Amino acid sequence: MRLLYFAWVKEKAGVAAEDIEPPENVATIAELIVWLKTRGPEFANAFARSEVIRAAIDKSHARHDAKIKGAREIAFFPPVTGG
Amino acid sequence: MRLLYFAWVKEKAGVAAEDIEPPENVATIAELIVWLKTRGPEFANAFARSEVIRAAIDKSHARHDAKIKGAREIAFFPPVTGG
Amino acid sequence: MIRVQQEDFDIGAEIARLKAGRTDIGAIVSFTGTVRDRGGAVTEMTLEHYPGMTEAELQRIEAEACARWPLQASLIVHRYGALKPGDNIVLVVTASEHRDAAFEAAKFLMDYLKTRAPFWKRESGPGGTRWVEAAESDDASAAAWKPKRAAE
Amino acid sequence: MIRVQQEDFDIGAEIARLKAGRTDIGAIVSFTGTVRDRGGAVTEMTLEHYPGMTEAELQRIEAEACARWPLQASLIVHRYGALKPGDNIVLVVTASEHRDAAFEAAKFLMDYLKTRAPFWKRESGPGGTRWVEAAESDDASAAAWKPKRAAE
Repeated sequence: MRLLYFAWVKEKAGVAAEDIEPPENVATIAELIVWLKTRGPEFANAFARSEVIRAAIDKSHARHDAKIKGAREIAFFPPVTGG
Repeated sequence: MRLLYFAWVKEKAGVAAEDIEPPENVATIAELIVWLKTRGPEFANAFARSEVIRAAIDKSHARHDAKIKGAREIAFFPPVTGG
Repeated sequence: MIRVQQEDFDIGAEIARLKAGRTDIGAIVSFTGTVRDRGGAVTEMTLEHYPGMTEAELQRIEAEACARWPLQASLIVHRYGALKPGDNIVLVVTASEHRDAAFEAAKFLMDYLKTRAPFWKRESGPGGTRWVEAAESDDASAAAWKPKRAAE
Repeated sequence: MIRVQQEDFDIGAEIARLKAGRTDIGAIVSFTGTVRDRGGAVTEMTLEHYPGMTEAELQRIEAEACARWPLQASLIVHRYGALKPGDNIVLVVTASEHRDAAFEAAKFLMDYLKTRAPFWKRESGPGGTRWVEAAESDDASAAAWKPKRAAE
């Protein structure tokens, strides 16, 4: 599963993209965030205010309760500020 | 007092502009219309549906109850259709 | 700024002139009205207007918009004379720091212009020539802004 | 049509291309978003985006607008990369027979784009560099369209 990070989530996590294999019991975006935060202080910091983090599964916006099974690409980013 | 006519009011009245001196008792736009209608069949026709006729006094929109005293230029026209 | 003219206008050039050298503008909205052929029913449109009053009325409408919204710039250009389907008729441009003001002011300018600026359209086509009738929906659109005005 | 690009766009040329040879369009609305310097606080803005998702999201937003309003043409162009105050950021153009559809669809496209298209602005200036925070008013603007959607 490919993970992408954007904007300050990327800067805080210190990584733009990586391939990971989360444990079997990680079923949703919310659970994936909880697991990511255990991977080190950078991730704990990047996802500290997890309620403001937005996610996308395979290039579509996804809620924190969305199931991640079968996802090829999951992205994490702050609220968007384009336009 | 200069009178101007536009669009189909002009076409029906058969005149674009004229200088007139209405009788003393003609005090408002509505009374001016009533008087104009007595000036011939073209004017009677042009102002037949007087409720749809719009007026301007000295280049500002004016209601039918507006006083015409002191006006230099009065215009009559259909509802506007620009834009 | 307002202009009444027979010749065409260049939308890109008008917007470029309005924002030239400025770094405080955040949002620019333009509205362009063009002649529709209505499936071939219209081959020519002639716009008559009331010289003198047209300019005065457009200036009043623009001043009203500037009083209601924090506009950094605004422009109304309206053509008159003989036009063909596809030709430009009117251009309204508004600039503001934020998009809501620019959008609302542009719509307001068009709604007011449609019911107050002394222009009259005459259409010609295979079915003959006729003066365009005013749309009641235009009166409703302009009237919808009134409460705001009264509240100020 | 949607485009995501680093280079600038030409508003006049985009509108001209969209209406070229057409005589059925009556109203064209454009929105241009530009970089504000906020009184000197901003000297550079960098727009990051999510390639692939950006295009997909803009296409979804455009399709949603076309499903809601009778649009004859529409265009979204959004830039990314390093920009300076005064530079263009985004262009939205809508064309319809009547002005209300064109105005509403353009505002809708901007409201949705602001809350859904994956772009992030980073501003630099004398005070340092910071990621722009999302405005709650943008969420409110986008949410305001929701009831209509549900009613359909």
